[in-house]
Amino acid sequence: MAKEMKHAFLVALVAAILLAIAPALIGTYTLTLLVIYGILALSLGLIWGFGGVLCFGQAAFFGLGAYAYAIAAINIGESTVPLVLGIATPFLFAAALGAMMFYGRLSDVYLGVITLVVTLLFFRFMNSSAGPQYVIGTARLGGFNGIPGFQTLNVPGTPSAYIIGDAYYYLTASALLIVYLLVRWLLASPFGRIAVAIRENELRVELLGYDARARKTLLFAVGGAIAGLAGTLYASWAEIVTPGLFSLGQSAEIIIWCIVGGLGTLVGPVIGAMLLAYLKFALGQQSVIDNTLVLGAILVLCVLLMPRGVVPTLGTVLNRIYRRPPARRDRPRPAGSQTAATPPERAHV
Amino acid sequence: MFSRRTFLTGSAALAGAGILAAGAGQGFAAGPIKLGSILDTSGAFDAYGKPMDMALRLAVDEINAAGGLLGRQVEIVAYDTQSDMALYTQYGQQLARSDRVDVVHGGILSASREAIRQTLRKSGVPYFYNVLYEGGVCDRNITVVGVTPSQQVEVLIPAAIRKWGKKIYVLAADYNYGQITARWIEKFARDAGGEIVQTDFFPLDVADFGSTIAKIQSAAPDIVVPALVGGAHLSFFRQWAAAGMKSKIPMASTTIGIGNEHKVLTPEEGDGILVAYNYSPELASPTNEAFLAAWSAKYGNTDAIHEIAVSHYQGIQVWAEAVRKAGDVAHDALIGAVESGLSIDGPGGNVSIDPKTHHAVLDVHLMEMAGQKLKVIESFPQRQPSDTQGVCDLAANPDDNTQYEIKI
Amino acid sequence: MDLAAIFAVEILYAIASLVVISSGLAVVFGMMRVINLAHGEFMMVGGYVTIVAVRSGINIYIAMLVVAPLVVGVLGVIVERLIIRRLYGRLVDTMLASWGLSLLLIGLASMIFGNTTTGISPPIPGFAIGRYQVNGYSFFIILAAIAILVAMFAVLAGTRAGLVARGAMQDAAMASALGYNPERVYMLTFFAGSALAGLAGGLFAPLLGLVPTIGGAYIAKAFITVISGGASVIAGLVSSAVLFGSTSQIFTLATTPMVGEIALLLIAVVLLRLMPQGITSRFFRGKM
Amino acid sequence: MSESVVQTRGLTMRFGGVTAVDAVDFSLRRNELRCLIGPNGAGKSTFFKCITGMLKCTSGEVWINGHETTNWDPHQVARLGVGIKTQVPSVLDGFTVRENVWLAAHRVTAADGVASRVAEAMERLAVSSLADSMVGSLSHGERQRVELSMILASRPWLILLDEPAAGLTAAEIATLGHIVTDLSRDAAIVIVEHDMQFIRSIAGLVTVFAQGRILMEDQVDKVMADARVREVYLGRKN
Repeated sequence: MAKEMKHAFLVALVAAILLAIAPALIGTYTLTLLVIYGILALSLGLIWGFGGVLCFGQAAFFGLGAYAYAIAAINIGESTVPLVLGIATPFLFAAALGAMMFYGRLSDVYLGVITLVVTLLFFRFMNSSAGPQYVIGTARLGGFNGIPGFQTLNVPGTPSAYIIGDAYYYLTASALLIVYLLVRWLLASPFGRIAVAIRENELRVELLGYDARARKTLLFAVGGAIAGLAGTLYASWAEIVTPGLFSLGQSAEIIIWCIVGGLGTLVGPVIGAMLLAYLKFALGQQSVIDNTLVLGAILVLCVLLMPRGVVPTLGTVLNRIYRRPPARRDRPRPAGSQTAATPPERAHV
Repeated sequence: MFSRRTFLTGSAALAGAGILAAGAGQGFAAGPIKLGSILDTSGAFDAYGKPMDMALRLAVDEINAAGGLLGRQVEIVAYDTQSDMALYTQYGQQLARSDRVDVVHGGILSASREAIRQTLRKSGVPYFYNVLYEGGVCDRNITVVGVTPSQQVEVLIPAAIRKWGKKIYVLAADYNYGQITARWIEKFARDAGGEIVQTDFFPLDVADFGSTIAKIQSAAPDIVVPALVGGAHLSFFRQWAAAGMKSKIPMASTTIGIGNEHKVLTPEEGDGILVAYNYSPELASPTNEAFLAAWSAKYGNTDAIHEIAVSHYQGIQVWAEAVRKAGDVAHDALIGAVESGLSIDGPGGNVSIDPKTHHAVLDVHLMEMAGQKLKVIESFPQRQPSDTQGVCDLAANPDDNTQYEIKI
Repeated sequence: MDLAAIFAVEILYAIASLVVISSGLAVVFGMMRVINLAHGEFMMVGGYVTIVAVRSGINIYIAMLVVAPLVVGVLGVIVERLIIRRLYGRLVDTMLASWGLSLLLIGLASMIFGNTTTGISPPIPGFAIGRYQVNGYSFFIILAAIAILVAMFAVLAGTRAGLVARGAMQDAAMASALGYNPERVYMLTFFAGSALAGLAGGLFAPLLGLVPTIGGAYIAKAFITVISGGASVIAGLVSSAVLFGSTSQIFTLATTPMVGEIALLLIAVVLLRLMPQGITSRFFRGKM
Repeated sequence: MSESVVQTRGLTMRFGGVTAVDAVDFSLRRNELRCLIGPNGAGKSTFFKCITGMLKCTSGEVWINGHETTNWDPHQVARLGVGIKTQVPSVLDGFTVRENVWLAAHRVTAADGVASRVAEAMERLAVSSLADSMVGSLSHGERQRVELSMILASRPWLILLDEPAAGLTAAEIATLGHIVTDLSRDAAIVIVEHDMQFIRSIAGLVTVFAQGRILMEDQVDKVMADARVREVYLGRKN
């Protein structure tokens, strides 16, 4: 366990150095968004890669965190409580949703559909909340318009001391590192080991007397809270929250980041998110080729050629180059492909 | 055509979304004046945005051809927000903080205006919103060169009631424009002795209006008033005609035609719809003829011209006039000029700025769609933005920063 | 009375449109256990094919009913050969790959047609039921839905090909031992599913207009309908289309389209929570 | 009665129209070693799953050590101190042997005692030499032993084993016999089994299932001599 944490601190140190020199190459305004997406990807990387729960609705927690923050910020003004609410609200919501699904023994595709439907529900509701009757405290939900003009993050206790620009970048970068270390610590703890064991063989873990449903629910809620943190940071960065945060496109992107970066690792999804988000941004600057097309092609190729993702594949290649035996333990598989991969008519192709 | 971000003048060789661009701007007196443009030139609202973008280029070309402003050329830094409201704040921040533009023209939907208005206000970049909208924005940093409800709805609804009857069914887009405009429609309908039998709101992606058409029939109104917005909502007019409703219940709309819908729909689908706007290409004035000729010269024909392309064009003229009058592009001088009683002669007639509200005083014409054209029935010269004047006085309250909404 | 009739037509239309939208996905999911998330984009392609064909002078019915299904069917076969074939048995991977495909198609369509709403006028005039007018095209969609269901039933139950297909899906080894090539069966099934998507896209193009991103609106509904229906292709499709179509339309008529849609989604959540394998897992076990 | 650690009353399990377990009354005494036998489809595995909570019975009651456990979940049953081995070895292929056994020991042991508990459990099942191998890379027999070692590490007083001898070589079965005998010193054991040789080797009381009911209950030799048993079971098998 100590060894794993030492490894984690090493990764965090390297990441910290990279994050510190990155502003020399890319503007901090853009970098901040990349880092926020990294945190978001980490949340799904945790519950999908380690918990085996493929959530099609991670955007719901992201959006919920952003809206909770924005609504609270308008009502309260000072940003500390809103920040806490931006994390706590999606945590509680994910816990409730997770309990509903896991205690109902839903799995695989059905879990995917429910999370997708819940995301759509949020999207539909938020999109149709333009009327003056949709008010929480003094905050109008605003429907399609979203909510602009709320208090962005400030130094705790001093509402006029906004954290913006470079300072905000370093704040989000630190948040990413802290979340990474916390998640690593969680995974190294007995709770994390049992969570991974549940992904490997839920029945066996239950037969040993662990309540898999409660544990999955808790892990799911932690994932929701991290996504909520990302949403909160996003809201403060964008200075507006819109129903688009709940869109299927947003959920899709998070899944793509994880797939491309590599499931079963934490660094993978973060790198996947930052690479692809930057790619999207860079593609947005040119007009030769549509960026949706490029993202789509990347996803198809990744599933076909590199189903484990960039980071694990790179790891294997490096290992081969240095002629070291693969040292990784618990090589994980995408959740669905082990549990859902046995249809009765499995094809011989 | 597919560009996400277009630099409209060749000299604008900025690389990478302003990441590398810094510093240039107000400090260099000899450098060009930077005009930030932020429009949906792709996506669901491109029918509005593309012609506005064309109008912007035309207006700036004309300004530069005439020697620029204050001896400086005008350079456009333009972003395509792809009909995505989240991109407005992002690009708005970029225009203000990285590109350091001297002015921002743009925003189409009221949602997009509200997304960037605060950012631009905080950054001290003057903002011109040149689109027909629901009225009520009271903010010294913004200048609105578009038609508001007291200019449009107050003309349109009483005319429709006189023509067809008292019972009105309202269909409105479900965001701030539709919500507030629906209330204005109700107010002006009541004032004219009419009655709203039902108001339905539709999110902007709703494209199936079958059940709505059934509901409208069950309510049996005398008039249907669609305040619908965007590409998806266009289906309503097709489905309405396909159900054979065209001949049964007449329509008066606050939005159709703004995006040249009358040219996309067939005459059978569009003819007879009553509208009221500031502009129709049919207007006979030397200024309009010159404008049509210049547009033709640049783009081949005048098909793309529509209401808000013209108001965008007029908005840029208003800004240019303010710069000339102020002798400076800086924020305070420019706003001072805006408040000094500006006036221009645009394709849609005389446009002057009301100093107390920063809203435009302009001509409005009651029109009917006929043969894919807007036929002027009656003209209402120099209407005041009285909806906003009733709640907003920037001379008395210069720090006001609210969008007032009508209460019913 | 007349009013009740037009409301009934609207409810039937809502059910029928769910059937039309979902049938292609239902065939592919029910027979092959493949969830094609590019289904909505296949419909979008069908729509564009229809509009392009109509604009180049082809009769609108031929464009909708023949050209669009054929073109999209062929597209489906290409996709099956290049992508889906490599991923059989890996449900989640197929979903992800087809999701990528859907993005790819959206991008392609944006580059070709621009990110702009286009449309054509419906070819059928409205007509009156008593004092009320009904969109004639709604009836056309209802008829099309019935025709699709009858055709699916006839093919699956009544033809040799259908029998072979069902056999191969149940036990590929058995089918190949009997001399049938399961690969060809998969290919043809995917062709059928894609052609149905193309047909659906063609049918809705005149009614709803088209943008490259329109598939997203379809896929969510189709996905929910098919998954909630459960394993049996026709019974599942019909039962969930009836449930979702009627409830959402009743709520729409009583309130607003948004409430209708939210009602649909809420029912889907409750349904899946209570019947996690879909409606037919409980009521139509072992039927088609 | 008080001696019964496992008891079922009228336990019934129906799948659609098929009654797999039909009103079974069953009772097991503390520290008893019991084998459940019967031909394929006799209902013994279904009965086993109803007791462990892996299936929810249609009607009837299950009592374990004074708790009514009818329709409990497997983890709740396990928490009573019941070790369960499923028909197919249920182990964590992506984990090492040590990690597998750690999982079992962690729940029932204070942090400082886990390591020694794990070592002891691996030692008794002779898998210590494999401690750092991935379970996925082991042979079938080794995986069976890993699973038994997990059960041992959770220190149960009642062990339920579903076909532990399936797929093992003769030598492995012999070893398994010793292991079971060893385990039975501290715990009551129920074994569902096909293999008569194996059952003979561990002796004990035998319950014979046929068509969802208990046909008879007796010592292994008497059962094997019984004509009815021969008819339903041995007669067909051999």
